[in-house]
Amino acid sequence: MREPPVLAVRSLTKSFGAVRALQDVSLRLHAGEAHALAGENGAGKSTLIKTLAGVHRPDGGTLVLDGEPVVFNGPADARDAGIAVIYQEPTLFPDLSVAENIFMGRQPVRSLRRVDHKAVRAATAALFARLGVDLDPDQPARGLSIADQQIVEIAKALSLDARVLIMDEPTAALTGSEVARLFGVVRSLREQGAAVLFISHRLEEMFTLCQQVTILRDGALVSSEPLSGLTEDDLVRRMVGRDLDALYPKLDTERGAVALSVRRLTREGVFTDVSFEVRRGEIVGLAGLVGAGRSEVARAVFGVDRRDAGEVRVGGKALTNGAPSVAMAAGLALVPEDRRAQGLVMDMSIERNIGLTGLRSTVRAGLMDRGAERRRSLDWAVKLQVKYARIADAVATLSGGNQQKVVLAKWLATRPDVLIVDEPTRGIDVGTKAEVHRLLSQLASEGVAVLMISSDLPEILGMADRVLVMHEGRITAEIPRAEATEESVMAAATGRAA
Amino acid sequence: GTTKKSVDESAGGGADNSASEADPKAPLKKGLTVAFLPKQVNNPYFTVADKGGEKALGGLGSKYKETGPNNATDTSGQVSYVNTLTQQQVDAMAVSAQDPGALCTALKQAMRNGVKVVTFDSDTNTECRDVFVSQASAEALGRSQVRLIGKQLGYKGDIAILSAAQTATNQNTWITYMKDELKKPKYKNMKLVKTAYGNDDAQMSFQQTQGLLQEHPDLAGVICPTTVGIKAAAQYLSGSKYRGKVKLTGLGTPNDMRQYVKNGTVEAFELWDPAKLGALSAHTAVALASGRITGKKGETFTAGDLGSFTIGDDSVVSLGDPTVFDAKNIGRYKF
Amino acid sequence: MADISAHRAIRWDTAVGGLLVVLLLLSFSLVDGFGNALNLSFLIGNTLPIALLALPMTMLVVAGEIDLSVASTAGLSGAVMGALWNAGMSIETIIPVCLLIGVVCGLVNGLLVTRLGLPSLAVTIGTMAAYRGIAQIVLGSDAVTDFPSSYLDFAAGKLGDTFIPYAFLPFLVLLAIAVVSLHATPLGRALFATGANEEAARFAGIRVKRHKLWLFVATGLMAALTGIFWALHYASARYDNATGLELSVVAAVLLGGVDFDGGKGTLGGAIAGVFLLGTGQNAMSLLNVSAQSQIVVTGVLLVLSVLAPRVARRFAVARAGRGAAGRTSEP
Amino acid sequence: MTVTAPPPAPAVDPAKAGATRLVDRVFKMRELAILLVFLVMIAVTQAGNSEFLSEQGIKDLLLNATILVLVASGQALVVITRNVDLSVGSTMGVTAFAAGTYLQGGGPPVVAIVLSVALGIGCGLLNGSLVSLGQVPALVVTLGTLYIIRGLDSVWVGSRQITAADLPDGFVDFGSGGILAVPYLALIALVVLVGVAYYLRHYRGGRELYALGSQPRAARLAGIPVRRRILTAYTACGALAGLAGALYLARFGNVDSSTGNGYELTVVSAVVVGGVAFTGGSGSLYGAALGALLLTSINSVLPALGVSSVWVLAINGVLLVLAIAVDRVVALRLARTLKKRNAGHG
Ligand SMILES: Nc1ncnc2c1ncn2[C@@H]1O[C@H](COP(=O)(O)OP(=O)(O)OP(=O)(O)O)[C@@H](O)[C@H]1O
Ligand SMILES: Nc1ncnc2c1ncn2[C@@H]1O[C@H](COP(=O)(O)OP(=O)(O)OP(=O)(O)O)[C@@H](O)[C@H]1O
Ligand SMILES: [Mg+2]
Ligand SMILES: [Mg+2]
Repeated sequence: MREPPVLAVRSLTKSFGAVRALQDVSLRLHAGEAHALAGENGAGKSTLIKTLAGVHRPDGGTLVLDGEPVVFNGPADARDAGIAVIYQEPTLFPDLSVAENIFMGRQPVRSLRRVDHKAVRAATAALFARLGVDLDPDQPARGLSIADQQIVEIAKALSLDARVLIMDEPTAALTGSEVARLFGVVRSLREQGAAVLFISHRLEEMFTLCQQVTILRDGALVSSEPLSGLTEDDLVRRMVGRDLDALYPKLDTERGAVALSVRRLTREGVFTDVSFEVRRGEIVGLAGLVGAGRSEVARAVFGVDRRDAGEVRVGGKALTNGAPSVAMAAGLALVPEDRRAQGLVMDMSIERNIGLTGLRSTVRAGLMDRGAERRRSLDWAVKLQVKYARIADAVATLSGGNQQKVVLAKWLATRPDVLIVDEPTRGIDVGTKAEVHRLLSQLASEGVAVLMISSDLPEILGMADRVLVMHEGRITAEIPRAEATEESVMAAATGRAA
Repeated sequence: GTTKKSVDESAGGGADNSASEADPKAPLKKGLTVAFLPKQVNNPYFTVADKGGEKALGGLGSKYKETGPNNATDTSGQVSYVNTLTQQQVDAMAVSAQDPGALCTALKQAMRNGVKVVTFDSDTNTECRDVFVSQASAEALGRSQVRLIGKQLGYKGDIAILSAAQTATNQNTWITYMKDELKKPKYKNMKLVKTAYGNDDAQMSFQQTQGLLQEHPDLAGVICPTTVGIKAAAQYLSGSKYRGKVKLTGLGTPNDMRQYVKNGTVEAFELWDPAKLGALSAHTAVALASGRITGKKGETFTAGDLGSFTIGDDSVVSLGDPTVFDAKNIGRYKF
Repeated sequence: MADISAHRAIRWDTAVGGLLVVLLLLSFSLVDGFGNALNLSFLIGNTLPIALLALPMTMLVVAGEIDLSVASTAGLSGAVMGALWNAGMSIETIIPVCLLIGVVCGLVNGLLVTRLGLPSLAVTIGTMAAYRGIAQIVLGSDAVTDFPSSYLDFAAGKLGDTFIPYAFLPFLVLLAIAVVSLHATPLGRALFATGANEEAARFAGIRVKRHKLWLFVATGLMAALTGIFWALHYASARYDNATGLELSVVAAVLLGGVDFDGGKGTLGGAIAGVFLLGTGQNAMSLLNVSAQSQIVVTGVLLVLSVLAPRVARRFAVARAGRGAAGRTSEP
Repeated sequence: MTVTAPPPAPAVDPAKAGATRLVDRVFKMRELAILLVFLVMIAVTQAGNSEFLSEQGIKDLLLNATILVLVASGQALVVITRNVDLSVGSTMGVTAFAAGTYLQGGGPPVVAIVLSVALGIGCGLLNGSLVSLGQVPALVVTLGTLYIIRGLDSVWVGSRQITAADLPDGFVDFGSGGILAVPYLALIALVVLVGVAYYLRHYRGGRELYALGSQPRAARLAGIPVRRRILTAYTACGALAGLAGALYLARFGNVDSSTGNGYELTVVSAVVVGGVAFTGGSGSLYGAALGALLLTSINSVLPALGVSSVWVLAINGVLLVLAIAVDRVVALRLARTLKKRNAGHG
């Protein structure tokens, strides 16, 4: 057989109260091998990783490092054992510089154990050069886009030069070129003998990067086998337990009147002179590189940010500047990109989170109608197949993907005429992704105007009737579905097209 | 609507609160409970006063108790202590009021419930207590402090006053008399340039003293009619270049001031004996509770070895003139 | 992340309510003079200012803000009341004017917090000094005591032979309004969401700033009302009325289980906290416990109020953990 | 440190680097702004009253600030970790009295100061362990210990007081003496301040305080010993409050059971004015110290200008609000210009 694994777990179990997140799961990570971990939302992937990283203590089972059983009493133990982890949710120190973020707790020191600030900065710059990103080491982490945050996390993990590199959906917020860069770096690490554990809901990424795959379903091990010889469909069948329908179930719909019209929208220093329309029944994709300003446009349209100039009309009615409540009343909904910060109140129950957008509708005689609120929430939670124990549980207890579904439910429950979705399937598993796509298609066919922002190019190409492309705060192209290809969109997104 | 004027008109003449007649021969009751309610417990000055009361009560065969708020500005706290004492049916209470009006409702309620109320050190409105035991007549205190500083300055130069809180009733009355005294021709070369307030807070009084000296570099003397203030002012002066040059006088306790008299910061200051004030309050309370006096003007009673006292206008009993402390006599006083 | 689902934290607000009942029962049976009408009316009357301020304070803290200037606003409203009364204005005009001043004070706080985005803790520490200072300028060293007796009697009197002060009845109405607004209306929901995650609340179309502004205004209004009540109840309007009351209010609200980080807490808990402290102090005074020791007890209660639920939960988790450990063997 | 021999740093986009350097400067300028306000205030006062900056005047200014500077620095340490210590006033009171009692008994001053600091450390440890081990909100806990320490202090002290007469002359003279216009106490405060600030800026432990204040969850994941660091911050805060207590005794020569009562709000104000954010992770000790200097100086400036003490409180409050607001507005303005400039270059 092969040489023994660097890191392995044997019959791991972990429960959160009544939820059995992991049941008898085993996994072996070998040096020089990239190992994919696949499974639906809530299958237990992140929990497994957190157990490997010393964040959670397993209820049962053994961690084996270099053939020796070990117990991690905290993330520091795992780190000292040479395990680097990129968690699903970026966890940066917003007030500190990017460089300090990366080297916190292990800054190089000079005489008298003083921190060598220069060396920290230089090492960070070197890391960024390796990743091919243009970030300033001295920039504070506050205000970084999700993607940039993810990149800092990656740099942090790389800086450890670890023997085991664990990545929980590092690519969810990244676009193609950044992903390619990342994979290049990971490959070279692997060639130097590191073991890699990789989670992603984008199946093609697993095939590009990994040799081995382990699949979890409902906290239990389904299979652990080499990737070569498997097809995407095989993977999906193992993950979901059934065959999957089309990932992009695009329906042909009838275009209606203009539902959303944006004219010369400008927010100084962020985006300039953005104009477009979305008709009823139409799905318009908004593509662009990370930081192109797509989310900012969405926020300004919805009114969460104030616009400096321009006009937004929904169904012919002009919206007040900076008033999301007016936008909602006019039939606009925005599913924001950052579910933790913008989408959810983590400590509140699923029921109340979904109910938050219905504070005006679930009212009787000025008071909350709790029955109506619960019915509305349950209805949508079930429709979107959110996996939860009780509707009154805090959303913080849900897996990432299920949290995303709650955000969707919260906004679909307002029955909008115009729906803006910003990265609607970030961190959502393939099964649910298809579900979300079907839902968007269906909404469009019912006459809803959909504006879909996504960094997942295949998703844009698969779903959009028309693709708008942004580059550095301006719309640089409008491409009809027939002409939209990866090449044409990327050309516009990188500013190469006219 | 209801205005101050309409209320004043309807109020009519002052009501006399005592219906019964005083019986100067009535036996002094024993086994009474008299509660002392100072502005603030743990305040050294009040502790000395209350101890004086305790000793006097011991001699009279009555019980002493002390209770009160922890903070000299917690008026509502003091009110609730009045309520508690009413509730506990003490025979009399000796109160030093944080506020002349705020305690009134509670004190009237106490009197309705048969509790005799003596105020000492700081009075309430006259109708809210039976007798006020004054530490010395306000007039005597006010004038004598001006006399002290005048003597020290040779009746020449600018002076300032550093008082306690702006709301402090005692201090304000004294200051009025000080200003009046200063009008006399004797003081024509002296000028009161400023009245500052240190809120009976050491740091604040400190900085106010600094401010006075910066604003008025030619300041010759400071009167400080509050024990906390004079202490802070003395501490500042003694550590600054003004020591001995700027005269300081006012009300202080010998213990507080010993150091500064010794090092020449302060020549002389004055105060009544707080222990005697407490003792007189105790005697007054017992006399009231025994029916020897009712609080009417002209009634006379003896207060143990303190001697005999007569109730004056507004039911006020005065302890007498304050004692002046200087380098010669300070060694004899230990409070 | 904490195991939220594992063991529901023991609800502290219920515990405080229980503690209050136990304390009341103990005091009734063991403390001389506690149970009679006069004492109870004293107790309630002296606790009312804190209770009045606790209503808006709870809402503010739930919404993630705080107002430390309430006591100063109360002082200012009392001072203005005194000054205007001295100037001969009629009390029926004075009271609305004072309330208006409270509204202005609240508005200033609210605008500074919502328009400039300043932290409310910092802002209200500043306005705490400013309002108190203005009160001092307005009334100076005066103490105004000669308010009309009908008003004084209302503020200090009680209903016939019962233990219920007149002023308690309007308070109950205000309490009911507050409870319903916070716990049963969309507004209340919005406040909880705002406190827990302001950004998400904004994205859900909640007018976060407007809500907060109104909340500060309401707080100013209630503070002014408290100031008027205070001046009448103690028959004394001075610029330093109610000094330091803000700490008592905050302490009581926190004791009642309202989370300072926002998004958690109930009005029931807060009011239970207010009366728990009030009753405790009353009973201890009757038992001749010194003021210093009462302070220690207050402090210990506060520490316990946050420590107890966590310790309880840790025990529960540990017990569950032992059960789990039985099944598997530690390496 | 595992990244060995970093390759030569790539050329960072010069526009961006320029912008961040400007950001850097701005952050430093925020302290500069307070300094500026302070200097203007002093200058105006000096113009209105030439006595103000006499040797005695300068000495007074520095002396007034000393104690608040110390306590505010300690508080800043705690606030940077996203906590707060409301019990500093009580701690200062009890330590001052303890030192006084010891000196009254004839002990040497140095030991008294050590004793005072040790007692402060004890209070800090109590707060720190309650907050970090119980993982409970600091505001509530330290409000609780504020009451507890104050209460125990009052029970212990009763109505006793320590006056200058009870203290060795040398100690009291030390409290008001100095080298020319610079008081000894201010020198002590300065040395402590510089030392702690240097640690905060240049040592891992110090940086970790910022980290865990900025984002506690991330700090745990980064393997920072969160509890130990919080405990350290509180202990240091307690120690500084204890030192301040000893210096208070030397300075005022007078302590009783109410010494330091209500001081917490002054301290918190100083920290806030100094630009240390209550959300943790930002601000500096120098800022807090400047805030303290500014606040105490206002109290000297107003009397020196002959402003009636009736106005002092209101002016104080308004200035406090203004300081916070101006700081914020300036920060927002700069952030916006930077963003535009960024966009322009990008
Ligand atoms: N802290 C927690 N408390 C309670 N339940 C939890 C907690 N963390 C995870 N769970 C539950 O454990 C299960 C596994 O969650 P986990 O986050 O591991 O899923 P995942 O496979 O990473 O999903 P995703 O692809 O959506 O990220 C879910 O049912 C989730 O609700
Ligand atoms: N909260 C924020 N504060 C300051 N700057 C921000 C913030 N969020 C984003 N930015 C910056 O604004 C620019 C536009 O970001 P935006 O999020 O709109 O881009 P995007 O095209 O939606 O990309 P993505 O969502 O994939 O990150 C980026 O340079 C980003 O770094
Ligand atoms: Mg996950
Ligand atoms: Mg985006």
